[in-house]
Amino acid sequence: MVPQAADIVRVLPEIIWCVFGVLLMLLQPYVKNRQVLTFFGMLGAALGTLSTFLGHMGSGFSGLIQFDIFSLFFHWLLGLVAFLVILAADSYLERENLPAAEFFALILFATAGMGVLASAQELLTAFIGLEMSSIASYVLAGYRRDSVKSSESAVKYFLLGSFATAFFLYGIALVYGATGSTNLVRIADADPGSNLLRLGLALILVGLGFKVAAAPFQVWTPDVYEGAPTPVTALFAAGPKAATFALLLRIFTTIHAATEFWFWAFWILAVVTMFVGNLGAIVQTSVKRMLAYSSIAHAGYTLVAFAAVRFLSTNSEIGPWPAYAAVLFYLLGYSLVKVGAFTIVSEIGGQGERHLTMDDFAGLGTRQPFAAAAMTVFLLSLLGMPITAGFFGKFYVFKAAIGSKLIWLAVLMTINSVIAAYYYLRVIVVMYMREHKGEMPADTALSLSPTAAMVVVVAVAATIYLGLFPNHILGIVLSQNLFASR
Amino acid sequence: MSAVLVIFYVLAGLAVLGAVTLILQSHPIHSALSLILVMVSLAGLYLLMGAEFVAAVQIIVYGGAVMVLFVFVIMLLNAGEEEHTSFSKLARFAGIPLALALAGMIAAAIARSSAHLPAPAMSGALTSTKRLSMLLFSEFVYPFELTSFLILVAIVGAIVLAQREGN
Amino acid sequence: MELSGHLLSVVIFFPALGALALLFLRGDDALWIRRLAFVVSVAEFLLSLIMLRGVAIGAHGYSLVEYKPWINSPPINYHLGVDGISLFLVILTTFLTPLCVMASWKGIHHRIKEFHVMLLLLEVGIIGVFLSLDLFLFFLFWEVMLIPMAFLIGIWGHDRRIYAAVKFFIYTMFGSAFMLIGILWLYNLTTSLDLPTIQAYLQSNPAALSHRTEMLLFLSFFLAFAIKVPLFPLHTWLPDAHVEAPTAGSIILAGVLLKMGTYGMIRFCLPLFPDAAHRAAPAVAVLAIIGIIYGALVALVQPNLKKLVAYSSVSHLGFVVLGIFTFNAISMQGAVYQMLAHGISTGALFFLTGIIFDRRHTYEISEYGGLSTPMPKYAAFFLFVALASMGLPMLNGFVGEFLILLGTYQVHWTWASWAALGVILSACYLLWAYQRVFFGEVTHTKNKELPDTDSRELWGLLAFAVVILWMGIGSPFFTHRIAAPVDTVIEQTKPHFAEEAARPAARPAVRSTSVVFDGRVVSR
Amino acid sequence: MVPTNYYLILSAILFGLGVLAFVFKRNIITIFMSIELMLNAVNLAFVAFSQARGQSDGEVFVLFVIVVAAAEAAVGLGIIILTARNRRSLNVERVDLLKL
Amino acid sequence: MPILEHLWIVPLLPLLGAAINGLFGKNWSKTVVNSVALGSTGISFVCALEAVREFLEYFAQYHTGFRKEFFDWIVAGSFRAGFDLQLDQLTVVMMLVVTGVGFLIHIYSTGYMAHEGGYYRFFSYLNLFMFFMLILVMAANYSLLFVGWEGVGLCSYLLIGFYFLRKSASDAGKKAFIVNRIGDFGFMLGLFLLFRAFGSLDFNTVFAKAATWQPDAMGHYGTITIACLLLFVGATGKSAQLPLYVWLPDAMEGPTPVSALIHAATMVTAGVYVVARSHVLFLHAPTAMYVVAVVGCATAFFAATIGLVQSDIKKVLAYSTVSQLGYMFLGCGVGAFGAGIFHLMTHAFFKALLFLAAGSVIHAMGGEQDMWHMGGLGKKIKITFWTMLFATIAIAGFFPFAAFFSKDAILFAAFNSPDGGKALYTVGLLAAVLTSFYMFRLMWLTFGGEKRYDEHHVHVHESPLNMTIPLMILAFLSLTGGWVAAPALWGGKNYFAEFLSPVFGSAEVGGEASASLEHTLSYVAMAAAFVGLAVAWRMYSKKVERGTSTGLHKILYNKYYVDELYLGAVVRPLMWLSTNVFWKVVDAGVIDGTVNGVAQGAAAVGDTVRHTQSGNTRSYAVWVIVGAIVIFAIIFWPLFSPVLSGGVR
Repeated sequence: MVPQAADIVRVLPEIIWCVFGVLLMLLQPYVKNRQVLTFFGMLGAALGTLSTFLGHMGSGFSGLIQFDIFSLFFHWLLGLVAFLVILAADSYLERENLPAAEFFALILFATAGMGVLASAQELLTAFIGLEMSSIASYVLAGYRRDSVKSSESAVKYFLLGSFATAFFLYGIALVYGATGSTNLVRIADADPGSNLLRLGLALILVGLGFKVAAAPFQVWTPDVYEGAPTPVTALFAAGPKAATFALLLRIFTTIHAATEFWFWAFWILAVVTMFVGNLGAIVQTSVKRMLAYSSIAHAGYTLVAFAAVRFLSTNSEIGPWPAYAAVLFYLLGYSLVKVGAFTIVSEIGGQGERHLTMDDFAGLGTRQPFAAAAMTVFLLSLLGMPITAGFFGKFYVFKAAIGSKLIWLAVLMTINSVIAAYYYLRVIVVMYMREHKGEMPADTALSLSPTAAMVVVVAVAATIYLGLFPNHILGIVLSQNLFASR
Repeated sequence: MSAVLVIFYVLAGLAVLGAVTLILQSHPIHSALSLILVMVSLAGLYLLMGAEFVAAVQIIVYGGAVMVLFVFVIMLLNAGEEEHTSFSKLARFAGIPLALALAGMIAAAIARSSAHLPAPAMSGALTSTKRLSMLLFSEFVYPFELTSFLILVAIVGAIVLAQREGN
Repeated sequence: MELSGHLLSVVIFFPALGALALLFLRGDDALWIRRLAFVVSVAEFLLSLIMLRGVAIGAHGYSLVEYKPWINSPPINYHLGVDGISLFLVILTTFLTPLCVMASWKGIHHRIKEFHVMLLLLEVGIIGVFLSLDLFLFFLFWEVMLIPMAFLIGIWGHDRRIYAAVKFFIYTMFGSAFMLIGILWLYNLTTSLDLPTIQAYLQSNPAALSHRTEMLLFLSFFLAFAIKVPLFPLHTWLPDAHVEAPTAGSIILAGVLLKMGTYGMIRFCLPLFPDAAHRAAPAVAVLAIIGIIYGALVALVQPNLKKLVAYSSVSHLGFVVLGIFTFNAISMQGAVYQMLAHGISTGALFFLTGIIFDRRHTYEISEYGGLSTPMPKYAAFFLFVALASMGLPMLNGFVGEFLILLGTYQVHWTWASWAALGVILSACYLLWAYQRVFFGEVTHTKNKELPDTDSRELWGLLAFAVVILWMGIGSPFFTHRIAAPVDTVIEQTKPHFAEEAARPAARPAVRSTSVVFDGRVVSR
Repeated sequence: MVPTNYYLILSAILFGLGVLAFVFKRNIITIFMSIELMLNAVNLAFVAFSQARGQSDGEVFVLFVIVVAAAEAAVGLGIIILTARNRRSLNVERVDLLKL
Repeated sequence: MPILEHLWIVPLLPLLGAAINGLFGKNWSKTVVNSVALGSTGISFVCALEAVREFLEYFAQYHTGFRKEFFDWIVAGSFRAGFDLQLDQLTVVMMLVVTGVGFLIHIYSTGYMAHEGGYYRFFSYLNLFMFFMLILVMAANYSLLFVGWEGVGLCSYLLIGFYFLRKSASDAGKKAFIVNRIGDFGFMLGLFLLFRAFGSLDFNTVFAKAATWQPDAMGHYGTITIACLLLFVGATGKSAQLPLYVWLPDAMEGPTPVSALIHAATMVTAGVYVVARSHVLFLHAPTAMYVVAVVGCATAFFAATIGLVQSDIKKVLAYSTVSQLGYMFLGCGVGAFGAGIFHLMTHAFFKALLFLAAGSVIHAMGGEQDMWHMGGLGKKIKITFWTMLFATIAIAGFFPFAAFFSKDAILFAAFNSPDGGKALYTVGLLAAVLTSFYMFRLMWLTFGGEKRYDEHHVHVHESPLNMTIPLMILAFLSLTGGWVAAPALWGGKNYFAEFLSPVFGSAEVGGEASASLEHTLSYVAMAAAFVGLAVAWRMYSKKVERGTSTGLHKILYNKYYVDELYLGAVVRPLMWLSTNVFWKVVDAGVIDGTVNGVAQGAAAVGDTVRHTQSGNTRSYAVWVIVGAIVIFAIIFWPLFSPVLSGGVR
């Protein structure tokens, strides 16, 4: 029962992230140079990510966590996101003149929490992880203390987030009551017929649905994303969402009953979410808010793959793997793109995030060719155009959906991607085909700051690479032992 | 009707009463006090079930620390009567019925499905606490350690948020 | 030759290299950008001519095949191949691109570098579409091609360019999204994305698809193609796109992009879903015929020269679709030929409209009149091309139209009779427009001093004229190469239920009125 | 002996009242209290279940929940103070700058 | 046999001339252009003659038409259209007419066009026309014939619109082309049907198969009849028969030599040629034959009536042309193909002559075309007068001039034709009366009586030699041309029919009818001509003034308002429909309306969606609750969850 060294190694990433978080806090009084802190933050993120190689597969802490390719994949994803966000935040913090150390520390803590979420195999541990990331996120959302919007987004996120958490927790309680355990594996063995279990799972779905911004739980997303400091928004769009999906997926794979209970729920959530996200995005004038809505829509697309799991796992010889692969690949591509896009937005936004409207993007193609080009790549990826990661993501989701005979879902998704084309295109049109009206605000940087540029370059490169040669990633996400057997 | 059941009803009644007054009171302080009432009565129920340690923690941490924090903040911001705006049409018309409906559903579902569970066995206090600590430091050590970081996050957050301008 | 191993890849990606090279030039160095772009596109044209050697006359199946595994799951392969049909479409593309560069020599003034980069990338996409034999690859190029085209319209277009660009993009996207579903569904049923493989599979066990499934799949592909063609009710993006696009854009758009739709029908809709194709044929034919007449009538009354040409495309492409959906060797060869012919003559027409636009910056017919006095050479070329487009014998337009109608008549005489009305109407709108633009006294003083075609334009026009004549007289050069693949397609399109339902294959030569409402007649 | 589902029903009622309070109250602090109320309801359920099953896990969970609640309280109140500082109101309905 | 083996030379030479003049002639002197144009046509005429000579040898040897395939033009599936030329008696006649008359008219043009702009253009068009016309007559299959068919149409379009600065001219050209297209529509369908029936468009194959064609169950030659009628539709377009004749009168907008060559001598006779060429088919399609006869006859009369009152000298001739073409069709229609072709030839001579003479008159009058502003020219321009008089006598049908024999043969055949022959004959005869009337009316108005023009403005002068010589040659031909087919009773011998017999074979009907009947009929015809002459003399020989046209005269003068009818009944409605229904409503309204409507609809929905995003946390909480309830509903709804119905385990 007493944890072994192996267990420790299996949670090394979380430990490293937290430790570096603490380290940053300790350094803060002495180091006045922001770059150094940035460096430390990135170092922490990187080390944590790399440390995944040390641990070998298997469950740790008497089954509380499961360290397998799946969690490894997500640790990588989260680490990468954290790394990029920290890098992107550097110039932002300077511009907004905000304390750096706490910021990076919180990001690392949040990342650690997500990591826990990704590898947790026991609901309470997951809950702790969720809370870690959430609490850190609340603070990050309100990080621009003097900004009314920022604090508002913090309040909304905090109140609604804890509200949802309560549901999640109550769900856990009921599941525990029904099965006498919170360990997924043991829950799976329990009688799936009991109403208590079903109720519990329903409540859990409410809680998690909120975190992944599935309609009608998406309500908080646009406000929080818009109010939060843009790099933080990037983190929100990529990290917690991915981690929560990871947990959902883990529950799916472990508790077969869940796929049954949740099937229609996911079907309907997916459709509603797609439509709400896309239709909402059409009418937005602020690019940042538009991207927020678009991330709702993308959550919807991901849910489509979830809906596909049930049929595949029961009726097809290959099993649900295509659906899982779709989710993983989709999240990867999506996260990278979102981070890149929000980075650009934050750079264009300028001091005090005052230039977020479409008009501010007008003529970007001539003013900042590089930024505009990169933004175009991201938008096309979100739109699901070929030779971008987004295309394959969407492709695999489609494939999963059609593979499980969800033709109607696929058709609805198609219609949505056409709607989406409209507003993504609008940004491109504005950037290249409109000239900027009025005089140029002085403080808009004539080009991206080097750090941000780095982030963008990485994101673009990754997006296109995944769009051309997805094989490597596919090799990982399609591996049959994605989830190490118990 | 056994004494235990009577006590249960009393405490349960107090808890619900507290919850209701929490809603009905218009001044935060009163709401806070009624919340304390709920917590205390819950502590009583824990005792009734034989979970002494939890009951104690409930009183100390919740009733003591957390609620004091609340009251302190209320004082700090000297929040007065809450104004009864209702800009939200949705909450105004649909909110309460829907909330009640939800509560009803949950309650009904639980009532229907948990009848078969055995009644709580009043286990000896010490043993239960012992087992508790065992679990905490063996099986659940990982979440336990995580909570420490969680608290750290909370502290950092609080500092970041509350610290005055131009630190 | 060593090259032949990767010839197709080279042909596809050479323009991309050119585009890359362009990026290294200084943006304001217009002359050299244009020269480089021109050289690259001409070189590309010559490269594509090499393919002629690779495709043996009468060869069934694909030549110069390239096959490399690309993505493991689903098994997507980099599978290229060319046959008589795609061969000439590719050459058409490579032939038109240099002319586009010429056409934009004067018309394009800002962001010249980007313009030519886009043009070359567009070429890459289009050629890729014609050469890929993997459904996924095909779809990939199909989508990729959208973006540069939308940019060409949206950045270098005219007043309502953005509306036009977005409309074009969304319209096409709508169709292709459904095609993606179709592709995946098909993959789901055949576990392959490789066209020949799927083909073989479906041929070998016709029961693979239920009638309903087959029809749905057919429609999912057909919608995408019908929008591109464009078939009658889905055509409204075309006039806007054309009117707003810069000359080069229009040339490529009308010259090649539309053909992608009809090409898709021949390559995918028919061979993969023969029964559905036959069942849908009457409806499609009706739409095509409506398109022919409707397009011509609307073209007749257009006050805007470019719009007129655009609607004429709707009419002409109607012929092509009709030819395809009669499943008759003659008409289908005619259809393919008409694709090429229309590409040339309409391309030339847009080239010509571009020339006067460069001088007067308007397409309004009322702004012109009596042009043959100031610019006789121009007038002569315009007449020549117009005649070609209205299908005068010995010019390219005639062969295709004649074969289509001839072939169609053999199977459904009423279809052919209705379609033939288009022949009259095309004369009407073209001649009337020509009269209004070129005949009579010069009405606008602005037009009095218009310079005639300069040498650059003259060379471009000559290139067009030569090809027009050649295609008009030497058609066997093309049809010999087209024949075999077309026969293959028709062979593959033989409906399965034709055998099932034992019905007299040979129908009486005359009085086959009944044929019309029954797509089941198997031609030949 | 008190049947377990009495406790559970009570917890359900309390949870429901918490939800009700969340939508009913305007004062941010009170709303936060209602969240605490919901968490308490959860705790009750946990304890009841663990007692019913004669395990102690449930009680461990309760401890965790209490800690988390405390942490949330710290941060939450910090945020509330921040908001109160930024805009002179604790009425949640007046915190609606971000919309549409 | 050099030329015969390289038959393509004959048509190609004019094409060469056209190309050279068209591409480079712009900056060349008239003489150079002349030499190119005349040279090419002249040589091609000579080659034609040589070819004929060789052909006759060939025929004597093989007793069959000469035929040679040069290259494949279209090949698709079972269809082949080759550049195949053939030579048989019929072709020979046509070829000689085309090249011969064409050459003469070229010469004439060098004088007539001397002072016109675009000289090189004119000749290049003219040569191009020669090329296509030769292709038309020498083609050995319908598809190549169609090439010539369309090509001559194009040239007539170009030449009618030669003075493109005049709107009327360009209108006329357009009209000609489009009306012809309407005919071609039928023609093409005819070809398609032939291919469907016989699997080929090659003359030999088609005719061979047709000869052995079996009537279907109802004893009809359905396919062939339909095919013939469709071909005839094409013919009516090209040869200006009812109801598609309307373009020809307007075509007079073109330069007069053009009217002479294209709209009198050659192109317009293409329809007749096609019918004659397809006689094998027509003989299998009695119905079609009858239709041809009736239409021809009707046209002959109808056009003649209009011709009575026209005041423009060329218009009169134009309607007369229409009428004469009607005769030719009548001939073919009653089976007298030989006679039809014969009339075609003679008509080529005298009608060309008439036009050229008229041209010379116009030339003399400095462009004046209204006969009411002429008169008394007889003394001024003698050569023109006399030559034109020859032509008039010829067309009127007086012995021994050309038309006397040709028209006679046709009428005779008509009289003998089994069903309704008498009626056809009578109408034809009436038309003959009218013909001689309006022709002599023309003569008197132009050359006779007082002069009705102002000396000071118009300086009447005889045309130069290069114009008058062709006139004389043609005059000679129209005097003697008839004798090649003079029936025996006039001491002649029907060489022509004999010559054509290998083509038409037994097609020639009526030959065996009694000599006496033939005699009487020809007297009747001559009488008719005299009647016309007499009336004309009575009305116009003395001093006349243009009267106010009223009643019937008015209707005739306005050509029965046919143009107005077409305009009002077809053109205008079509335009209106296209503009106000198809374009404005269907396209812009319905389709685009839907498209944009969908977009706006989406935006509207989006707007409502965003308004759920009220920014109010309480509402948000309610949304969460709603979601929770929905999920409960879903999960606990037996309908949805297979679990409840024992799906799992």
